[in-house]
Amino acid sequence: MPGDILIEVRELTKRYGGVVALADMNLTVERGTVHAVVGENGAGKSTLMKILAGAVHPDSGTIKVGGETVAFDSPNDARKRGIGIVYQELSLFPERSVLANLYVNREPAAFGIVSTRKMEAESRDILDRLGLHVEVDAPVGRLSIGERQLVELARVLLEEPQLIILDEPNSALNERETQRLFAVLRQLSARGHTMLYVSHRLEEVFAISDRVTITRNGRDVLTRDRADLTIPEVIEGMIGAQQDALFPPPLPAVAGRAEERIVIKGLSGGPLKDVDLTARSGEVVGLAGLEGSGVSALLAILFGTQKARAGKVTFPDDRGLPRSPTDAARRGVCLVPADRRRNGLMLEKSILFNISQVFVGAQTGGSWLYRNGPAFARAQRQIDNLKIKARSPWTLANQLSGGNQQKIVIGKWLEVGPKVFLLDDPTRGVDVGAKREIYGLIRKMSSDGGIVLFSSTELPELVGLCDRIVVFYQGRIAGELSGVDDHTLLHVINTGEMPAAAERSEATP
Amino acid sequence: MTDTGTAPEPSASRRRFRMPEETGVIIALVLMILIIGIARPRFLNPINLLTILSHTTFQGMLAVGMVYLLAIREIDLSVGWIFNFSAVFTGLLMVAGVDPWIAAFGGVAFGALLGLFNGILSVGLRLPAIIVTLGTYSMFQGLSLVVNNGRAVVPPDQDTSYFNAVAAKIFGIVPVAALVFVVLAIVMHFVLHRTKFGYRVQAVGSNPEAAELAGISNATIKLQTLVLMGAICGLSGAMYIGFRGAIDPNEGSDFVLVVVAAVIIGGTPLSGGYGTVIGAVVGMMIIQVISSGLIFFGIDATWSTFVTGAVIVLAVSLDQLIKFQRARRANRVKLEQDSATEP
Amino acid sequence: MAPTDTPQTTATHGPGIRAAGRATVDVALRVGGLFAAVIVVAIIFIIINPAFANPNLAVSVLRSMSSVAIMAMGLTLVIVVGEIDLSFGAMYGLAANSLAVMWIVGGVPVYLAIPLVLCIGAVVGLFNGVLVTSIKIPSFIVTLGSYNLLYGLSLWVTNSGTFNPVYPPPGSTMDQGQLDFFIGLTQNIGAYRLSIEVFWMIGIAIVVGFLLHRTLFGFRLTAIGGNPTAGQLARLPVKRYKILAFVLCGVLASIAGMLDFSFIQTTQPDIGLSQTFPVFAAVIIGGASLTGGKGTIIGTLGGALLLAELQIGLALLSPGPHVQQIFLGAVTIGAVALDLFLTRIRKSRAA
Amino acid sequence: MTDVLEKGISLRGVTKTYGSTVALAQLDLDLRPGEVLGVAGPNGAGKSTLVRMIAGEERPTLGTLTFDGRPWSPSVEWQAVAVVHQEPQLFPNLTVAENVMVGREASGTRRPKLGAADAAVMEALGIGDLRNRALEDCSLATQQRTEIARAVARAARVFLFDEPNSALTAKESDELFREIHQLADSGRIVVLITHRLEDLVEQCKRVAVVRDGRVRTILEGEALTEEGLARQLVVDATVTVATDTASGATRDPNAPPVFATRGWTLPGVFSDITLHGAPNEIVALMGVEGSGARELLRSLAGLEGCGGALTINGVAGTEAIDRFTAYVPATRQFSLYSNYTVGENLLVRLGRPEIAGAAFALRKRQMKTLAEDAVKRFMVKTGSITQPIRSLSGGNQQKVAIAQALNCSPKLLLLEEPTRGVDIHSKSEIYRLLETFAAEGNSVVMFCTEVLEIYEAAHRVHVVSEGRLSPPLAIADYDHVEQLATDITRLEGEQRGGAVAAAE
Repeated sequence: MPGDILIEVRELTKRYGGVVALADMNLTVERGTVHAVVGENGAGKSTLMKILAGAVHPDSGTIKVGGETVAFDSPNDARKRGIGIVYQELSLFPERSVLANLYVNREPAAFGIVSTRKMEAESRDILDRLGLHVEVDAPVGRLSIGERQLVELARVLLEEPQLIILDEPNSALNERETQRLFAVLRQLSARGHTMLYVSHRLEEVFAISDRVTITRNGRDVLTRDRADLTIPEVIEGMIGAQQDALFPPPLPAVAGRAEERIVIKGLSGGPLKDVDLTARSGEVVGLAGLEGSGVSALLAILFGTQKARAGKVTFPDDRGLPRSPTDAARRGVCLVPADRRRNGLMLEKSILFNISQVFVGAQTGGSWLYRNGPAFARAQRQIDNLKIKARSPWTLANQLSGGNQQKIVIGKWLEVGPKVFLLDDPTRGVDVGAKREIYGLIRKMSSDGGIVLFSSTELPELVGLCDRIVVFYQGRIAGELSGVDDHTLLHVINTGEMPAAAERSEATP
Repeated sequence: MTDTGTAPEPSASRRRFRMPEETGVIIALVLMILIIGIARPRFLNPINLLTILSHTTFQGMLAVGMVYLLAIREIDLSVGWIFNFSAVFTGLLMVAGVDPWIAAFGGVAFGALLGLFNGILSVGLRLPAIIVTLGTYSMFQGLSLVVNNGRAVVPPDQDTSYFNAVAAKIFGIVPVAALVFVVLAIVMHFVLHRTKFGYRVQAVGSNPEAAELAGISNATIKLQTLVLMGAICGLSGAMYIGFRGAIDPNEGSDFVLVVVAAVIIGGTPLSGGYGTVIGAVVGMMIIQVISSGLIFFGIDATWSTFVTGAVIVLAVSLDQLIKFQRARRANRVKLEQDSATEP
Repeated sequence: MAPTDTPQTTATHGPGIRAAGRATVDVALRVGGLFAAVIVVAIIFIIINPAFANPNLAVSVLRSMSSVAIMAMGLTLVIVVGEIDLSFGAMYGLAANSLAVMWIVGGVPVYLAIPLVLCIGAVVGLFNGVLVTSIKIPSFIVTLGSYNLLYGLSLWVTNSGTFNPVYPPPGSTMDQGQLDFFIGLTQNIGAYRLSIEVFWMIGIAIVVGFLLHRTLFGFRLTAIGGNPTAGQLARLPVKRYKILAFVLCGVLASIAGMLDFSFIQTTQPDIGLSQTFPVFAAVIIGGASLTGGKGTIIGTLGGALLLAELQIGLALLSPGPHVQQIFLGAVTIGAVALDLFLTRIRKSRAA
Repeated sequence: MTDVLEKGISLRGVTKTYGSTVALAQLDLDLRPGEVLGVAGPNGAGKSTLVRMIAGEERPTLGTLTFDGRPWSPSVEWQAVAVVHQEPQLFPNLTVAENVMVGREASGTRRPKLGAADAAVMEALGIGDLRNRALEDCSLATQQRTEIARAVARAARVFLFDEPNSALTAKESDELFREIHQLADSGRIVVLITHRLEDLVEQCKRVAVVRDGRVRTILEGEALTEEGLARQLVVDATVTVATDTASGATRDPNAPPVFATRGWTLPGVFSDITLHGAPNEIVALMGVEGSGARELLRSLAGLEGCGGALTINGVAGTEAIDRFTAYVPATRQFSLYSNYTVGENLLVRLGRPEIAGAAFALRKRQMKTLAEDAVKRFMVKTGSITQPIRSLSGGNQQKVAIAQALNCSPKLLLLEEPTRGVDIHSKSEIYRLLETFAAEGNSVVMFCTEVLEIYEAAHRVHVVSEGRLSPPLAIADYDHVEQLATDITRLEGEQRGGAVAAAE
């Protein structure tokens, strides 16, 4: 149904200082529809609405109302064009009466005398329609928030706008009030009002709107009829490939997989002294500690590059510590080293070559031949799987960005399906987008039944990603934390004292 | 080694259309032959060219093995004496009455054993091969000279089938020795590029640390490569004694430098990670063409040493300058990446 | 920077800064061990054959180590800066041969010919150095090339002949004064007939040792060898110093060549070529690392001494002349392996 | 330094080690009767070990304690020392008076009685009226007083107050301090350990700043100000993630820039970059690999052949680069000399006349002094200057790398990812080094890939993307690193978008 177009926004941009709020935003609203604009916080929704309401001037771009290009100099201009906005924050005068609030700045006056009666008569109808049965002379401050919201809406409706903008109107409302507001909105919609509804609450959007525009990073990503959309689709659109949630939540474990575990008992070696630790599949275990605290030694011992002095370790395959990295690689233990350029990659070789490192280099059995065909397929598989940005599998490793290089290092291991993942600061020096993807990967490793030991020098990363954090201090485990904040963790890392054990032990003489 | 970041981007879509790495040296070789040939047409006589090929055989085989060593960032200085010692050993076996064919296999095995000795020392003591082979260079030399008493070993010529076979010419023109050399080169080329072992060799050479952490044991590869090198030296030595019928006490003492020169002219970098067997063969032929070409020009043979040196320097300078040019075009000066590696 | 300390604390260094650390100890151990080995080997020889306890033998060991040591010192400089030189042996030969040709055939006075030969050494070093630093060809290749070039030149200038100033070719006469001067450079003096060549070696060792261990040049040379990239980034004169190291190596090789010529009084085109490996062995035994940044003159001298001792001892002892080669190789590997082994033990103990 | 006090406690060369950890190292301190001595220091600096040492709960591994000039062992004469904790270590079920007497009951068969002296003490402390109240019903202030009374009653001569007022109201702590001063005035030795700078300044005559197991300095008189204390503490405080980046006060926006580029171009990488750095300013360049940020930084160090104009400190061109800049590459592998010791690594960028004299001979003694100074100045934790560089931890190696560059007194310091592979503790120390360096009127430009690093260390950040420089973001404008990260990501995306648009 190609209805007639009420508002058309083209290539709207707006920046505040160095920050871009809108970059090339487009929006088309058809008359008589409820059009929802959704997006994460900071996606540019509010800025767009403020521009439409004339409160903010765009840097460039055009706005057409009913096919006519307009430029709003002030909110009044917008109002004159028939655009009314119900702000997110209430903009009522609590001391003044409902009526006074309804007619702010445009009281119907005859010869300079404000006619309360006329106001009352005019507003009666609208207030009834909204189901707002309040004393119109009472100050707004006495009303409940839900009622105030309706007053605000009434004020806008009084102007008989062509378009009503509702910017997160229910952010302050409770459930009942929201339901009431929604009932009103549906009524209005049924009467043919055009509404632009801004929210990030998707259930509501789906409940009320006809059409949905998804925004992200100051752009419109997609506009479609509600009926053609599902909530997951909208979420994906809002978040994009770059999830704004930096740390993905744990994924549900793949069903039917038995729990596997590494059990470390009394392990000593390097700086490590008598370490006991158990890591299970399906969880991400963070390892934290200052340099020399034993974190890197633990990873090295588990991977077989360093020898343990004492202790017993049981791997998922019921065997002990690997004798060498080769042994480790063959037994499905993988290490993503901290310095990938030095320890993880062959920079002058192609992606294809690098992805084959473990598969061809470490695995026994199979053909003694190394053929380009299967190697190509492996590389292509990991490029697709990990979304490595590269022209082709022949691209040399040193032509890639840090994040993509790290993905290769991970990909070469995924190709052999390891059971144990030892990750040593895997996101160092990669950009935020790639970090997110790597976090996602780590989550996936663990939900796929991998045992993940994750070490990092970035506290937020440990706190955000790990299910529990084991803190090492001077070769011993100082304690295990989960759900802590950066500062607590920092304290433990630096002092080796657990927060609970912080009280003093001096005895009174 | 210096232009890590500026290596030519593999052509946009498919790599197979790329020119082989060896194109440059092959063109150089052909040009050189043509230039000499135009001036002295006699030089182009196929028999002459095949003779040149057969002259490169024994050192050329060593060069083929050396490619593997340079590819894993190692070098074997003792090849000349492994060659000599294996030849002496083969000769002595023959003198002792062993069947020449069996003696020849014995020579190959003996070479492999010497290689194993290098490998065990290098891996066991965790020393770079250059140091170990600097030592074994002297040791093998001394042992060989002790064994042959400093005199040439001349096997008896009772059973000549082996000698005839090695020195034979198929169709009267293609020397068997050269044929063996070519077959070896092709096999070794295939091994380097199409087998797991070859892959591992390249991986270890590209980045030993990364390879180790990916489960490729540097020690194993190094040991295997050194044994392979030894076996090839043994093969070369055993064939040499069949070809020449005798082995001089000092034959092979100056091989190593020529062999390394050929490999380098062929385009295998000292920094490892990559090797070209074809290049090494062509490099060896370039050296040989020069020294025979000089004879055709009537220049004293003593000059061939000088010219070999000049060619090494020129060839590598040229290669380096071309890389520079590329780098300048890309407007980048990259740092030497491999500066801070310790043994 | 940091706030001023009150007198309360300035006086204490606490445990923070101690005078001697492990690095110095390492070098001391290394050199000490080497000379201990020299003594042990000497004792073994004497036990096997008491006739070896003979000062004349010691003198001849010193003499035979001299030219090796002089070349090895040059090579040490090059190896310390992280490069390698294969051409010094050929330079040694070229020096002797060109001196012979200039002086005996060309009639150039020896007083003039010697500086000219030194210049040739410097030019060869310059050639190596410039190719290595400016065109960035690995020094292994450059000097492999110049090895062949120089040997070729030797063949050319001598026309594959041999020379002896005492028995000049027919038709040319030698000035007796020049001859005496030249031979006097290395004549044997004193009761034990100690060659002056040994004093040359000691003098050069003092100069080069000072240069390497006590001057800014040596300090930076070692730094560059340890990490050329860092040197470049820190704006140390990397190129200049590398070239200088090659030049010094060339000059020292030509000095060694001329001194040996003076002592032996005869040259062939291929002399010196066989020196390449023993000299390398001496430097490596002396504790220099082929990766650069490590090496001492005293160690190199010790290495040369040990080799000369073994060579002469074994030559006199063994039934065949070639057994010494076997020992030479074994000692080279053994010395480096022992060094590495001790370092590893120390490291693991420290950890 | 070796003479000990005739009156009071002297600690001389006190060292305490736990295994390989050194808690106190050669600590010297005098406690004089009649004055309140403050002790301040970051956590883990050895403060609490010091307190335990004086209280007799720990014995020194090395060194001596003397009391009135005689060797003294508080663990034997523990009666002489009283420690008043933040949370008093008393018996809540007993009354105030009983608490004062606890410990004396064993002296006789009968229940002890409150003596007149005890009563006087309690009266003096203002808890006389409360003597029969159960302690658990008393306020914290009263509990603390009880504890003081207890100590006074058993004739303690040394009073250690460990964070005594952190749980008290302002009025209560005023009263507490009055009593503390009374104790001091009566000739007792009083030590106040607290984090509150204002208390230290107001209540103490001298304040000892303890760091790295040593008395770093003693402030008194004029020097004893909050600011002075803060400076002393902060120079080596344990890590705080949110380092104060608001030190912009010292920067004068009108000061002539330390360096400025115009039309700075590296074909194919970046073009027409205008960048400048004010004195005292740390500028960060952020960008992913291939964005041109790294190359831009390296170009300022003269490592890329660039077009355009560069002025540093009023001098233009390559001469300026040679004279005034120092560059620290991202990997330590490219700045440290593994064959060199810590000391030699620190000095390697120097030349004549700093470390060499006539005939380029090295001045070994001077080198030693210089290296030792540098170790202290740059807080490098090393056993000796002749230790191999590899024996240091990564963080300390990085400090050496930076110190090496700072040693040749540049005006413009160029750093690539200065804290890559460094643990949290060293990170903050490195940030502090940079801050200090900048505060001397120099400029720092660093290339970073971590937002956190920028947030903590820089004053201003430019995002580089597709070879173009974004408008700057001032770090002081941000309260949270997340905000900064969001804006940086946005700038980056926008610029890339812009570049694509420009290309189309």
